[in-house]
Amino acid sequence: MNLAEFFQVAPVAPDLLAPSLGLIIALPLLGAFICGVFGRMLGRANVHLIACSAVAGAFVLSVLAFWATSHTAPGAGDGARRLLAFYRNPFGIEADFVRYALAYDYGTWFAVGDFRVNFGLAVDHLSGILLLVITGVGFLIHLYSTSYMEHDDGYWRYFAYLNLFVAAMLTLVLADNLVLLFVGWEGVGMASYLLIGFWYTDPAKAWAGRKAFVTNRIGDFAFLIATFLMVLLVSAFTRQANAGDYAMAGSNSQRYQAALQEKGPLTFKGLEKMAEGLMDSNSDKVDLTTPIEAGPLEGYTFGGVMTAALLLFLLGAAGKSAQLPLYVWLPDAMAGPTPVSALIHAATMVTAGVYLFSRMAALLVLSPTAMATVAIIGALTSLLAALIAFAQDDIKKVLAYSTVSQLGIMFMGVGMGIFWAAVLHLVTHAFFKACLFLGAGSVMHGNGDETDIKKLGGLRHEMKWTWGTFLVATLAITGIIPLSGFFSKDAILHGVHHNHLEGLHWVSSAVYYLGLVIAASTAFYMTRLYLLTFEGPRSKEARVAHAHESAWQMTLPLVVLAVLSVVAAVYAFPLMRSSSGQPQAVFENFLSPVFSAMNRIANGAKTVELDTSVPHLADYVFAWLVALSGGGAAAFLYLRFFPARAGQPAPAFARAVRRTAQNKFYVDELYEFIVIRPVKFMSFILFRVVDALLIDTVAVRGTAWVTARVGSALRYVQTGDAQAYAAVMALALLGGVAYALIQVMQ
Amino acid sequence: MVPITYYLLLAAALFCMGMFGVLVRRNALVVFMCVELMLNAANLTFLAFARMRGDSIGHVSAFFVIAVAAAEAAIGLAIVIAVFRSRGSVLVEDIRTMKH
Amino acid sequence: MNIELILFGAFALLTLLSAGMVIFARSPINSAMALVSTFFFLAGIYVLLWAHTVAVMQVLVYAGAIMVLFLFVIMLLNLGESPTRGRPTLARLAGGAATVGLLAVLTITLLKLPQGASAMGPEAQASFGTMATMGQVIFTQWLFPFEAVSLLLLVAMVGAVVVAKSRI
Amino acid sequence: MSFFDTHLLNLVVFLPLVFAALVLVLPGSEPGQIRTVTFIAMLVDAVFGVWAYLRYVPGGPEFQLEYRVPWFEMFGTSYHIGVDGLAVSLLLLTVFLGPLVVLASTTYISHRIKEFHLALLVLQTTMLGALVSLDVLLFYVFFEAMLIPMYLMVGVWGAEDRQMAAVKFFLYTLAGSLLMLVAIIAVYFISAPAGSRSFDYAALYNGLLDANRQVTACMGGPQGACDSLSGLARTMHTWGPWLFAAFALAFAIKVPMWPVHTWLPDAHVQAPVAGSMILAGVMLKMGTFGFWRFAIPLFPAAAQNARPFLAVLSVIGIVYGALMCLAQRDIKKLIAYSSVSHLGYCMLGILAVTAEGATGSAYQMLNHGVSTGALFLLFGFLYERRHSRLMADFGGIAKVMPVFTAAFLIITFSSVAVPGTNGFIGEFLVLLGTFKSDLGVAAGNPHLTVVFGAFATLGVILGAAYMLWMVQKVFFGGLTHRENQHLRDMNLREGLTVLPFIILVGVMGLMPQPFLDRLAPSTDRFLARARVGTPGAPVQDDQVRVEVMSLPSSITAAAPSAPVPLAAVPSQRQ
Repeated sequence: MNLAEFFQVAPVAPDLLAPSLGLIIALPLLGAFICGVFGRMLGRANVHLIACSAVAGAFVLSVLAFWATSHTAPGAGDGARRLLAFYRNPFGIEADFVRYALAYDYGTWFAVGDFRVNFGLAVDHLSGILLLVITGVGFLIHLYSTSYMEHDDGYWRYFAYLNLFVAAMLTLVLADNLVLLFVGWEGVGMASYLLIGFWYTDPAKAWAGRKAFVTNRIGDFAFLIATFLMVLLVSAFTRQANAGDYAMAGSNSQRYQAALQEKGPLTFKGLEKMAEGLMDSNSDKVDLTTPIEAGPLEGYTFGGVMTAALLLFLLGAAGKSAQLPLYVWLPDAMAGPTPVSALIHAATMVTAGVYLFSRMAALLVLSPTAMATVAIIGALTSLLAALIAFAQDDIKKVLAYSTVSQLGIMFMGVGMGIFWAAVLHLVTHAFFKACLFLGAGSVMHGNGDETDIKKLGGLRHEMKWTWGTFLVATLAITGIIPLSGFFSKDAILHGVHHNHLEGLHWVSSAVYYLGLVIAASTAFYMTRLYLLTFEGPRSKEARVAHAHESAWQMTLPLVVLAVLSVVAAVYAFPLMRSSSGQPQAVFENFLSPVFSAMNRIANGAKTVELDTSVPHLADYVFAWLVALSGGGAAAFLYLRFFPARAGQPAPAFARAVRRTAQNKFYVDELYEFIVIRPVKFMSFILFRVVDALLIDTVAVRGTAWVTARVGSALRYVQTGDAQAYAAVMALALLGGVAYALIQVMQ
Repeated sequence: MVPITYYLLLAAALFCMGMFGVLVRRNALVVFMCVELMLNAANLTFLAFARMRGDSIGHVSAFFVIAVAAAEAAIGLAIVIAVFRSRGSVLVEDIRTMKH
Repeated sequence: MNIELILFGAFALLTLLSAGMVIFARSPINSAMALVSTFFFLAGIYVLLWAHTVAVMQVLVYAGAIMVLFLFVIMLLNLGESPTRGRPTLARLAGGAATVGLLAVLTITLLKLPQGASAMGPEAQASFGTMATMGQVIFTQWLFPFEAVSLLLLVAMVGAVVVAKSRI
Repeated sequence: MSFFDTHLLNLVVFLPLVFAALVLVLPGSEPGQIRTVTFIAMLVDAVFGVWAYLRYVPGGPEFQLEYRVPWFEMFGTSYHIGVDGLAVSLLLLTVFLGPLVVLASTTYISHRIKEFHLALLVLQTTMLGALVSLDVLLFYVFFEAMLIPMYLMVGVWGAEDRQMAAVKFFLYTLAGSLLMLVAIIAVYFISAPAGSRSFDYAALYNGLLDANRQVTACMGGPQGACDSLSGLARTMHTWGPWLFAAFALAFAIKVPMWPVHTWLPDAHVQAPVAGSMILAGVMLKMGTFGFWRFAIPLFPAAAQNARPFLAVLSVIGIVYGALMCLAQRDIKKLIAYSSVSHLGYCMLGILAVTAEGATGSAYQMLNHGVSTGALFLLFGFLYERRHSRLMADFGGIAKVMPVFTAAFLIITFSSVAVPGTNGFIGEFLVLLGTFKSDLGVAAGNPHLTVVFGAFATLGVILGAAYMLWMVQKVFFGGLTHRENQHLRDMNLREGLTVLPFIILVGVMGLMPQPFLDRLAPSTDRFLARARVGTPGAPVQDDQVRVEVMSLPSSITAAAPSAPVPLAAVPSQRQ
């Protein structure tokens, strides 16, 4: 039996596996609980064992789940095989099956009125591949950490947090509705807050954690509003849609309503169906230009609201995935332990935004505006980060900015509708960036926690394994054939170049050429990083004379990741045939069931022309040259040029540019001045003036004061002369009687 | 027979005179006497209405009023004595302890 | 022009006169005396109202007990003529005015009242206002208030003693 | 038809009072004994409270576990208690806090221990009574009686500046509730003709219902349609807004809404740990509960008109409270202002008049009780050790108090509504409800709804900002102060006090449905009653009319002087 068939028979059938999907999350959660509560009694070794085995178990389950997503059984005759991995889409018509996927609904989380959220988990090829990345890379990094944190007595907290993070990330990926996804979304934010501030005794580190969390919260703010808009959209859709719309969506009113009752309005499948229903056709009533009739959004068009919601989601994704304008937290997040940076701030959490948009691709393609914004934001972020990375001397900072830059590239892909490539780049990036970070960690570990690349150098002889793997990863990220990075990045650029957004054709070319610049500069700063760290002579100011190679727990993950970042390239090879028969990249073919709805909408709504051609050899060569040029420039500068003219002062403008870049173009300072200071100032003023002065002193104490004054004024009436009082009573009596008399008269 | 109104008018006059006395006289004892006058006016009214309605509730009320008046006089006069002991005067304007 | 009306007129006139004396007499003794006569004439009016029992009580309790008390106190404190008339303070003027106004108002009201004639059958007239009927009422329906009042009197007695006793 | 069918609530309410009598006879020289007795009292009460909570049938009649006997019949009032979903949930919260409060004060209170525990027990009874009473006069009595023990608690066992805080708290809240008393009496007089008047909630509500409907109808109608109103409807049209204002002010002060919130920081800062816990945990809810039970249902039309205004105040409260927190140097004050922000969510949810909003608001009441109560509790431990409330005096104490820090962090996350904790459910539902609500329409432009929602959502950011800021200042960084270097971590007693809170945070965050199910029926009825005020909203009478057990006729027939054997009064339900 050949490879394909091997993959087609899963050891555990989908229907058997589905109910235990929850275990994938539960295992790390349990590990986190045990490590966190009993960690100190258990001791180091046990904690290591528990934490690692928890993630390992999750990994095994993920493999099974991933495998089960393409489980088939021998079909009727002629060797054709029948797919068993599918479930009925509750939002579709009777015969509407979600293929290559398994799902399980653990029932209600909370339900109020006609709103409901379920603990619904789903694995399809998209989330499956991410499961593998998270648990796989996660496991490697746990393993790595066992050695990296061997001298830290906060190990139990560390592993508890790490497990917690993995659990949250898995929730994010497995969730089949927006709210549950949001749980993971915030959960990873929380975990990263804890891990960045892991060495809390250093105020700067604690502050970095807080900065990360609050910045993420700004994104979550947008995310929440977008979610609520989605709810409103769904209700408006169900109110206004007619049979035609439902037919367009491949559903019908009763089924859709019933599914809403049972699953809640925020499940991805339901949103997909709504997106399909919003496509324009002659028979239907609702399309993107239809105004909403009732409710808070009365008068706005569906398309408009959709765009607004997607832009808000973009802000949310920008917070999580460190894009403009919220990328500032990521570089500071490097305050955390290096394995954390590798896992959270390179491989998994920061890619959540890309995952979110791929998950909601069907909605995204409805709004060219939103797509263009996503792409442009991605491109600009990527460029900015690359430029900043030029001038950073802290090895982790460089990697951080390169992460931001790579994420930008993924956003470019997502924005231009080449989702599969973006996801592929996500995967490959997870491999080589994790490898780079771990390598950096290994370097620091071997050099007394030295992070300044100026003070390193010449490590290739002392840390062979680290050097080799680092080199591979560097080549991968710079995009050198035949490594994975090259193909994924090139796939994105190719797609960006050939996809066209309705009415916004200029975007594709603009983003494409920006992308080339980015590719070149990536090559430049990565080569620089590599050269200064490993090549050349050992620096004079090095902390330790001779770096020592790290233990196997650290080198093994490096090797595995390096290998992976090589072989992952296979995914991008056009080995498959698409339904229409032309060659198709493996990964594109692999993800096609996930993005089928997106494709339908893109072709139906005509909002974006998707190009399915595969790059020609010329494109490859061109991209390769770009990468080489960048790398070559760096090589020339740092091997020949600077060493040659060492000691001579650099020209003023160069120093000015360098300083600006080094100070990250003063973006943090800018935010400090336009956001943080004003808020603090305002709160202070409000407290002193409004609260303390106006309300409390003037209003409250003022009332008391007036009362007191009136009282002491009235004291003078109090003569103490009984007869005077009696006289008053008499007058009152007279008045009363007179009044009564008048009343009687009428 | 005499119309009730006359009795009532008489009672009103008596009451007002009593009140006048209470309000203008300085001697606490006389003030007390005027209070008695007012009480009697009230009694008179009771009786007049009793006569008109022909039931004896009015009489009973008057009876109680008298009893209460007795008690009131006893206590009042006792107070007057006490005050006189402490201040040597029974003039109301000399008794202004209510001020403080 | 019947005898009853004449009697009423006479008693009313005398009552008001003596009441006036109570108010305007300069020495408390005279006031007290005038008060006694007021009570007597009022008793007469009560009789006219067929309230024999009350009339009797009026004479006994008021003219008898209470006035004796007053006189006793006056003697005890041997208050003579008050040397000066009190200055007409604002309070007094106001009080006087109020009284006069009240009188006016009441008069107007009363004059507007319908002339209510007595509505009693002869057998009712026979027993009306007699000791028997009052006893009937007091000791059945009004028993509780009656007891309360007796208690009140007791308290008053004790109180008077406590308040008035000189600390010698 | 057992004893508990009729008397369970009586038991829950008056058990603390009974034990208070017991404590009264204990010698004051035996603090341990007094504490134990009080603790047992609260524990037993908690057991019965939980039982009552479980006995409440979500599908059943609106008010359950009812009990009613005559009381001042000449006023037409009766001693009438019973719980609906919201009340029983808040009751659960109250009895839950009870024992923990006692535990929390074990070492905190060092003088006048007997009096303190007496105050605690009495306070418990009054709060529970206010929650369960279905007779408005009875409610008012409990509502006011609550002030006295709390006043003592702040004024006697408070911090340095306690007198001022206590007086401020007392007068502030009293001012509002006296206005409410006037309004209650007015309602009593207008709601029914002389003779058939009653203070009973059902009687008042049903008496006003038709008038409210007419008022609403004419408000929906053309200009000047309301001039044709007559009788009660006319009265309601003229005076309804004022009466509503009186109720609303009383409850708004209790909540507290911006701008009548300034008593809260002082009271919280000065109060002892127990006082702060109860104040935040239960007392503030009396305000929202009052809006939910009385102010809005009794005057739906006026409420409808006031909704946008009140909603603006709530949103201001949310953002403003959060900003205040950023300006504080005093930890307790910060937590107090965070309460203002959280209660803003509760009010907004109620005013949204959507299923999500109202349920979320009710749930947020519980959450706030748990998380803020726990925050005060934890800070109380810190204050016992260090006797300072200033952030500047702390810093880096995570090093010396790891367990304490962990607990504090968990509660903090619940307070900033991280998903998975209880806070998230409430906040999410409230915000969702706001977005779905017709607040915008009420305010004149449907799109304003989104503005309300967006501003309210700002609280999500600010909440994280100030809480984490405080956490960092207090727990992280280096151990700068020498006094802090020998702080001991939580002992067993303290740990056991915090544990229930932490468990509840998780449970209410992951499986809220059992709680929500009990809230749902009250929510539906509240919505229907509030919608009576919305012109054109289809509301059937049977949805809104209040059905309660009637006074047993045999009793009402008897002469007022005839003594009534309480146990002899049968309950009409069961």
